[in-house]
Amino acid sequence: MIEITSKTIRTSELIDYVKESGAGAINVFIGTTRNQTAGKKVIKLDFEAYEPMAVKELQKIADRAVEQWDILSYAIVHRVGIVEIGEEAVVIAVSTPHRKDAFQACEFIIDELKKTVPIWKREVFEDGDVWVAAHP
Amino acid sequence: MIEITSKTIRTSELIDYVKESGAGAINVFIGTTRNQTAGKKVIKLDFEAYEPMAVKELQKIADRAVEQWDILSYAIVHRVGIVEIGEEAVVIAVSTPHRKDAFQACEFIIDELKKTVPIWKREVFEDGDVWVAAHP
Amino acid sequence: MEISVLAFGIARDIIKARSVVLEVTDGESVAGVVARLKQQYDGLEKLPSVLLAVNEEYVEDSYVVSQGDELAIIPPVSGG
Amino acid sequence: MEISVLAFGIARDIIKARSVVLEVTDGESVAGVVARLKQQYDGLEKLPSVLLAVNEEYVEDSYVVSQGDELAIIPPVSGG
Repeated sequence: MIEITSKTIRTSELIDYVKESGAGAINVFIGTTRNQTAGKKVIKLDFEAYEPMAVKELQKIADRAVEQWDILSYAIVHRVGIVEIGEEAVVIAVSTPHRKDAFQACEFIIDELKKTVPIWKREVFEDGDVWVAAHP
Repeated sequence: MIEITSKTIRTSELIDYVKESGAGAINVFIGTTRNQTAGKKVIKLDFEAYEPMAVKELQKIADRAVEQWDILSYAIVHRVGIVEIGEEAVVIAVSTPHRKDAFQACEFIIDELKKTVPIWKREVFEDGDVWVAAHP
Repeated sequence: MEISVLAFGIARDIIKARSVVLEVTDGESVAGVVARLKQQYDGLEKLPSVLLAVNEEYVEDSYVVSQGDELAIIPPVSGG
Repeated sequence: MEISVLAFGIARDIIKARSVVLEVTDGESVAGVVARLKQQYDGLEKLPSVLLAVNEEYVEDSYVVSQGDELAIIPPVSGG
């Protein structure tokens, strides 16, 4: 399951989604909104996506993961719009027969997501805002 | 938080427990009961623990993890008694400022748990049962 | 031919629009379009990277743009 | 002195009891106690490993058992 959503991500529903009777391991990565970056107070985050392309790129990443590891099921959900401090910006859940695969596949997916998926994060401070990674 | 329990593990409560406003990442490992092992159908699992020692050993592992990685909060819960297929036998949740630490610390904890913590798993088949790892 | 280019994130802020219409010559490559956008819009050049997606896919610099392609400026991504 | 030893997992099945009382001589080490348990209970020796915990901690083989210690046979663990 791959989804871009403007609603609160329900992690427990994603875990239930990837549960399989043949699964011995589930690894879940949750990216949450931090209250500070490099010591500066963050008020909230705002995510923008080129949605149809983001879904396609996520699918490519998932397909590559499925080729490399013994994956029974996966769920990748990224939020767009305003995300308050402490809320989930991204949740990835992967179920596998054995745990090593679950850890590796889940980390691969979030690492690749950050490299190629057209989603942009704007950090909102008390005195302004900035698009992350846009400044060398 | 470290706990040995005979009740169903509520993963979402553990995730809520480790959530911190300074956390950018949460990694969760869920060990579930597989319906087969080496091709043989498993009916259910039965876990036994030397409980006070298991808690002490888990605490040592958590302390070592906290020394090695930048951990904001952690929760380690292992179930004892009968665990049905698909149910959680163990759940580990770790929150950190950055994701790499969350993955590494969570994997370290489950790897070490399997090596040193005095908990024993009995696999129950249709035609008998076996203590896992007890046979060379 | 005229072709519209979508802009996201900081690229949208720089261009001050969600999309912009460009005059593209026959046989022009994606690299050419990007170079022209950088000339036209101060600030795009200062970004660590500016990619152009065509029809919701990353393409090689040599890809030749044709009528009906959906172009999009992809500034450095920062999801997750 | 007499000292009771807890048994878990397959060790409990082999010993057929949750605990067993052993006669331990003064100055006897954990290694000695384990060796004696293996002699006494067929099957313990066949396990890939048999450790003895003292007061809920793993100890060195050379640890000398004293009155009041809580001993426990730890067969190969398989949690998780």
